[in-house]
Amino acid sequence: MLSFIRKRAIASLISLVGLLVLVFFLSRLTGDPASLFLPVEASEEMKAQFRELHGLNDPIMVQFTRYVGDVLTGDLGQSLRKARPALDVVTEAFTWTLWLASITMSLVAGAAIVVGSLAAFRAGGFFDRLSSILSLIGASVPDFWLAIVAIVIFSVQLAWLPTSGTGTLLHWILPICVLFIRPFGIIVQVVRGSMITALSSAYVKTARAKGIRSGPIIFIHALRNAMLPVITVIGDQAASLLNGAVVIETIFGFPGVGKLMIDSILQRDFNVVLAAILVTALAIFLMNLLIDIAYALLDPRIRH
Amino acid sequence: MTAHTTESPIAEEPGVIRRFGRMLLADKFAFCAAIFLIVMILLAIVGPSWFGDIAIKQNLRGRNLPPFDWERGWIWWMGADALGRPLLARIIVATQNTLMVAAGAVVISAVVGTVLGLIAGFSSPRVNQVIMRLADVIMSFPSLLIAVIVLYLLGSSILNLMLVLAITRIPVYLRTTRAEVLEIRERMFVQAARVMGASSKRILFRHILPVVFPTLTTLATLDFAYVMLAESALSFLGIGIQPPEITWGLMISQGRQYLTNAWWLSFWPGLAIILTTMSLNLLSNWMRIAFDPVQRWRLEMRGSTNG
Amino acid sequence: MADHLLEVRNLSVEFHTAMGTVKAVDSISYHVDRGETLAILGESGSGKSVSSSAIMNLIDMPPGRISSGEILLDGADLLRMSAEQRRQINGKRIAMIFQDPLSHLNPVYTVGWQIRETLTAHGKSSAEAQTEALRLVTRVGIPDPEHALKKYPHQFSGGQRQRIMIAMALALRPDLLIADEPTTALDVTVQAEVLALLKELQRETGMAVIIITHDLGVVTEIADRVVVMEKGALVESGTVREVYKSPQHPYTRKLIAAAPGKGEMHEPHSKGEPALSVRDVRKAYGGFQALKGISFDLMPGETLAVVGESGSGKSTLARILLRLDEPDGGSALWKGRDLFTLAPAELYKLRRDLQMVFQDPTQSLNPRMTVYQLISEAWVIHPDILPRPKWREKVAELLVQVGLSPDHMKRYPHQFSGGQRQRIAIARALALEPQLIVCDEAVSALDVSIQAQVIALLDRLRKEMGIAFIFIAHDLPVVRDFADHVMVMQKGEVVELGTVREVFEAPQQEYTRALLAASLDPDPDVQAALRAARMEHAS
Amino acid sequence: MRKTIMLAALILGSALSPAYAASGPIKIVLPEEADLLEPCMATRSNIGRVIMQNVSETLTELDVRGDKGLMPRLAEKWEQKPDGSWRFHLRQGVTFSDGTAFDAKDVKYSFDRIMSDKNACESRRYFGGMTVNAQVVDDRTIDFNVDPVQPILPLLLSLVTIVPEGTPLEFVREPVGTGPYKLTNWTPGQQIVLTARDDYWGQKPQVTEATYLFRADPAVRAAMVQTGEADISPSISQLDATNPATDFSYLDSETVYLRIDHNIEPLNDVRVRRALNLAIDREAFIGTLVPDGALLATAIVPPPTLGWNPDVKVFPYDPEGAKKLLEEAKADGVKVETPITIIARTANFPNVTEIMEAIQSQLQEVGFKVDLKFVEVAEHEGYYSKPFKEGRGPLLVAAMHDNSKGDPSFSMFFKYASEGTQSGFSDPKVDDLIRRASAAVGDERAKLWSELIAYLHDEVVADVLLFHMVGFSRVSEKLDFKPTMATNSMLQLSEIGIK
Repeated sequence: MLSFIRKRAIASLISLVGLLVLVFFLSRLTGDPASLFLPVEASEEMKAQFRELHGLNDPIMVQFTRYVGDVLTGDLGQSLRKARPALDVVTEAFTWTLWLASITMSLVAGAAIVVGSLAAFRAGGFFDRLSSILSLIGASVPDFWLAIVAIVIFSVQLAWLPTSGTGTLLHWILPICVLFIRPFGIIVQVVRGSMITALSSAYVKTARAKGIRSGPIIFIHALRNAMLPVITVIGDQAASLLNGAVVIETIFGFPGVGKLMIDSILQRDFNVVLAAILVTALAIFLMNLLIDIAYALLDPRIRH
Repeated sequence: MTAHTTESPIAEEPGVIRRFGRMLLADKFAFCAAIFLIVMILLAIVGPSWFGDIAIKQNLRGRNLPPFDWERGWIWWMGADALGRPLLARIIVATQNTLMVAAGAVVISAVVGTVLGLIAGFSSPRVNQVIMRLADVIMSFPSLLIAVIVLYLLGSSILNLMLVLAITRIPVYLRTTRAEVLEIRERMFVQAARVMGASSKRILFRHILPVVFPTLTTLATLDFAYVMLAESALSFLGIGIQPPEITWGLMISQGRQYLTNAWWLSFWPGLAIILTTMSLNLLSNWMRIAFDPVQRWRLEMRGSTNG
Repeated sequence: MADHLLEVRNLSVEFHTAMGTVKAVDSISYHVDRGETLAILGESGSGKSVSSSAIMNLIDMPPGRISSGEILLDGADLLRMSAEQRRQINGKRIAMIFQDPLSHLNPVYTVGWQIRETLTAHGKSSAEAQTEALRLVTRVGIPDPEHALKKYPHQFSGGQRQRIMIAMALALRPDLLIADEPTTALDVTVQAEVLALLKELQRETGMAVIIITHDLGVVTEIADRVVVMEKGALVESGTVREVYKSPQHPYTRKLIAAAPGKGEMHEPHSKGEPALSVRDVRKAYGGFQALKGISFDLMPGETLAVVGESGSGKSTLARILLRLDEPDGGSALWKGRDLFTLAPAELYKLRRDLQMVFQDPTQSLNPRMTVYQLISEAWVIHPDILPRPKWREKVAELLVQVGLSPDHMKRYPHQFSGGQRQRIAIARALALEPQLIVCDEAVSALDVSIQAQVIALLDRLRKEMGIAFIFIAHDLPVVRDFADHVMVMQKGEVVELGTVREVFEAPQQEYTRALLAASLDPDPDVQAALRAARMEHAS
Repeated sequence: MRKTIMLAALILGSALSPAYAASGPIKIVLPEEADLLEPCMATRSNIGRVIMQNVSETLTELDVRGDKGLMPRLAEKWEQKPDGSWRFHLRQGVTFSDGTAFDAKDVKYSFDRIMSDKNACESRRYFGGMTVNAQVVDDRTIDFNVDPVQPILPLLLSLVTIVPEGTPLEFVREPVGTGPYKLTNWTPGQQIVLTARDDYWGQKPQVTEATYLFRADPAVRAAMVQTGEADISPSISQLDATNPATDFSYLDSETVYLRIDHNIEPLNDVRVRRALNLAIDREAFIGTLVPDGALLATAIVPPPTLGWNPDVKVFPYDPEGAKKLLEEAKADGVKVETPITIIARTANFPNVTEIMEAIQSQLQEVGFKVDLKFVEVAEHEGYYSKPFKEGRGPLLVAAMHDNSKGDPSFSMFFKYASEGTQSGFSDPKVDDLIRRASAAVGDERAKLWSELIAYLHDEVVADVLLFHMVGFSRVSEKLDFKPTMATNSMLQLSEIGIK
């Protein structure tokens, strides 16, 4: 297991370094942060001075060597716009994203597993058809549209929930619900497919011959076997949530890493972009590791 | 026994098109889906030339005209947008761009991803490693950053947007294909082909690819919806396709602000996306059966009892 | 008649498929009493497993439907009971074991958990279940039972897994055990052990056993009575001896006649240069020595049978000879050239000479290609063999040669039966006009009657075209009528190598003798003798 | 014109303070969070709206509600000395929120700080081309020597926020100022809280605490005031402004125009530029894509600005005239068929896409070939400001310019002088007028600006001026607050009354 983790860590490190190098150079091709930070009327001298302050006047290779040196000493640089360490900015936002992603994914996984399993148990039945049509529609609706409709209905018309923000637990309900829909639709389908295979497998036949009840057959015998592909998809979906839910964060005023990322990209706040990529990529790496461990826990054949 | 006599029974069999047509008739849902998609494709081809002018004809005094006003011409039945342009015409005209962007992005990412996946699954561990790391990099590259970089460096155009959406989706196909190849290459019929002396290329494209293909088609149809929505989200964030070009995604994004007072602005294009997505899904389910010789009888039987 | 433990009366089961309604079993009746073993004999597609599925309530409805009949357990009709009542009978009064215990045991739970579950599902406390599970595992002869309970199915050998299945089935001392092809995937020596265990346990508990099998040998070995099924109908029933000695139905007669190992043995007399000369082939996978130095010669036009149980390295040998795997050492001279050192381009040319037929034709034929495409692919790869216009003609010719019809060429593999598919695979191998065909368990997956036909076909090809064969099998009787030489392998080594008569009539090695004794003969008298030999062997 | 009068009446009306007032905390929802709360960046709207005159004060203050012009704030009075330098007399008894007392040294320090090369203070841009030398006379008096003489220095000083001496030269995130409020909480991404100071020198405001929230979506901002989650949303969408009791429109000092690049054929021909102007039906936009209350622009600065010229008339909608001009130009060999590209910025202002699409179609009506291209902010900046790209085609850059400062000098140089960073042309007479007007005072100054505005509009046809925009704000009914032209860049909490 340890050597496996090490192998994975090295592979991820290679990807991460490649990613950061690529982002470093490509992002610097996309325009000058000085003219975005300063008003359009700012003189060329002011812009030059801004660039000087942030070392953007140096040749790109010099900037790169300096950045690599700083990163190796644990310094991810200052945000060009916020006058504070980029890493602080990112970890702050990422904490929110992490919470949002983990709560949403737990709910999605739980609900999708139950619904998908039941749909598979009576494949072709009414519940199965209903759930697949609804999940398909859910997956085809733009999320920003859904978010605004949800606010109009639940906050403005019914006044049940706050429109946006982060103050209380109630504030989390709408963003989570809107965020829930698309991964749910995808995972339900995977659970369903995987469960149909598992339920028609030989060991389920054995269990029926042993006189085991339907409940345990579905949720103990079949489900654990069906979980491997499901976990892979959950991982993929969780990874995309960890990258931030830009649209949801924008509409609900949720201070997550997605909005931070898009703002930093549009404002060319390079250090924040790099730090955000670093933090999210690390988180995704850790999550993939967790998924591999989950594989091993679920399936003894992988363990041995 | 001559070539002639062995050829003759083939002529009796119905042609490929008729066979598939019959199989399509056998599945009512798939049939409707196919009709819908064919109509969409026709609209995509002729739409801009037939309705291009009326779709951009503005009438600031007839803004946000509500739908279902049967008094006016049929082109107004879906109402009008914020510049008083008929929504029906705009949806028809937008079909071309929408389908082109989505299809283009899906095709590019599917082809590139599949080829890379085939290579990764079938070549040396070193090449495999390089390709997989590349996939990781693309995977964790923020798609919005890709969008900004490509659109900034290459300029905003339909083609570049296609490129942006395609790049972000490559790893999906790559990883799926690779995983399948790793499994299929161990199957007996691949071994059998190797015993006959088949080249790697032949094994990949003649034996492995056809088996992976159904999975890829399913993936591609699902992606089609994903790409249309991603394109819409890019428009929402202001870096997607830009007016005067139109797509359904852009129409939803533009209609968003009128949600409370003119819902139809974003509803119709949304409906178009949902219907297209569902049709593609139904059709891909059908295709999975129709292109699999082992399953095909299900449709052929139903077809013959119906006909 | 209420005194029978279980009685099946006029049972008919239909399946709704898109091709219409198919009667899987049509009005069959049989019964079994306590302490008795009933065998249901039939080939694939005969519907022999359907009635037992009906007994266990394992038929999915839809698409299945029990259209008529009753299943009486101690006089009570199972088909009229509620689902819950039937659930309580399953496992408790009627238990079942299956072919392929690996897939029938849940891979993600320990075997201890799975045995305990049977007990707790029917009301035992978990402490009781724990001691009982330990006792059962000990009883069926699993070494280190304490530890074994904590292990997972994949950590056991095939025979041990079937023993665990048996332990699990017998946990609640059922009145009836249904064994569906319990030994089919097992090595012959293991098969004998498992059958012996079943018999012992039956004596201990007095349960009734229904054994479902395609193998007349198994019937003879274990059953008291037998019913024979063909295409959903019950065609013959009686005691084992009656049925074997005086079969009434032509189908039964055909089955008995098809049993291998009854014809003339070959007398090889070819002298001269060997076509293939294999020396000291070695192969290791990690630390596992799959082949520990194999050497043999093969004369042109002769058949070498390679026999061994799983893990003997026989399939590895086949793969290495065809360069599907690379050897670690040794040489294989084909017409004076070492197969192992050929460059890819030369290897490509040599592929024409050496072909292979795989065990499972379902797997080895690409399901998405038509028969025509499958066979003509050989000429796509080797374009100099045959010009394209002649392909169709030649495919038709090959199909006729292997006993199929030319208009089959437009079909896909799934539209054929197992035996026909293997014929297609053989036709494909012939398309390259090879001089050596390696058959890796090429008939093992086939029904007995089909086995005989395919072997006859291969024998004919050998005679007509002078093709040499390396024929790999896990069972000795199969190769008896076909091979010139026999090579017995065990754990990567050659145990015995000799002419077919030498090996069968005067086996030199202990292992060879054990293998011969373990194979089951359909003749009750022969079988009794073999059983005696086995006993002697064991003691 | 009538609209202007109505607006003025509105402004006057709101200036009357209520007889009785409660006090309490309020919540304000803004579209965009401040990156930092640096006082010397307070002229940037997302920062200024929070801290300008709330936390950080200036020496002078422009009256945006009435017509009192420049009012004293931290300076009690000021005068221009004969040599052209300015002397400011500072208020006494003022303390910073960190407890230190305010004196002339703080003013000098604040001024030197924005000129420092250790930071990129935005307010420095107002002093481009001048040498300013601040001299402390005594604790409550400071002199500014400016070269060349700067007649509007007191106005410029309404843009310089005062920080205590010793504030780091680098950007700070926690501003210390003399204003009625101090920063008590800033949770990035969520909220900023300002609390009223007990030791403020001036009148104690009714709002005791202000919490700033940030939501990007205008519909959400409007909904928040409706549901009571916020009390003021200074900018909501015109579409959401449906409740007359809470929703107000206000002229917001933003001017939308198409900057013409005169250097490229066919835009170098004045007839073509005039045709562009005649082809657009500006009136049709009002009340449709542009809210009622918006004004048709004849200058880049809105009406209350010094020197705004009422005699300059909006171009009529005259497609025939435009066609004729184009034909004339074409007859003279001008390549009028060259495709012209409109560059616009996504989400620059409400309905920007629709407005630009409409303009494109109106221009095409009269025979122009027009492409429309939307770009994001960084790319837009590349088109808008010099240096312009070589090899570009004829471009119209749609842009929005904000001048709520009462004097055209903040606009004219940048947009029209030969050296202006966003200037699309070079005209010696324009340069001369700008130079003279900048140096002039009083009526002379107003007259020169008026002359320039008329010349630019009628003779040069410098650009396609479109609208002075109005914004919409939603204010809870329990508050007494009317937004002003300056609300976009500054939101003084002390002007908010609680009913």
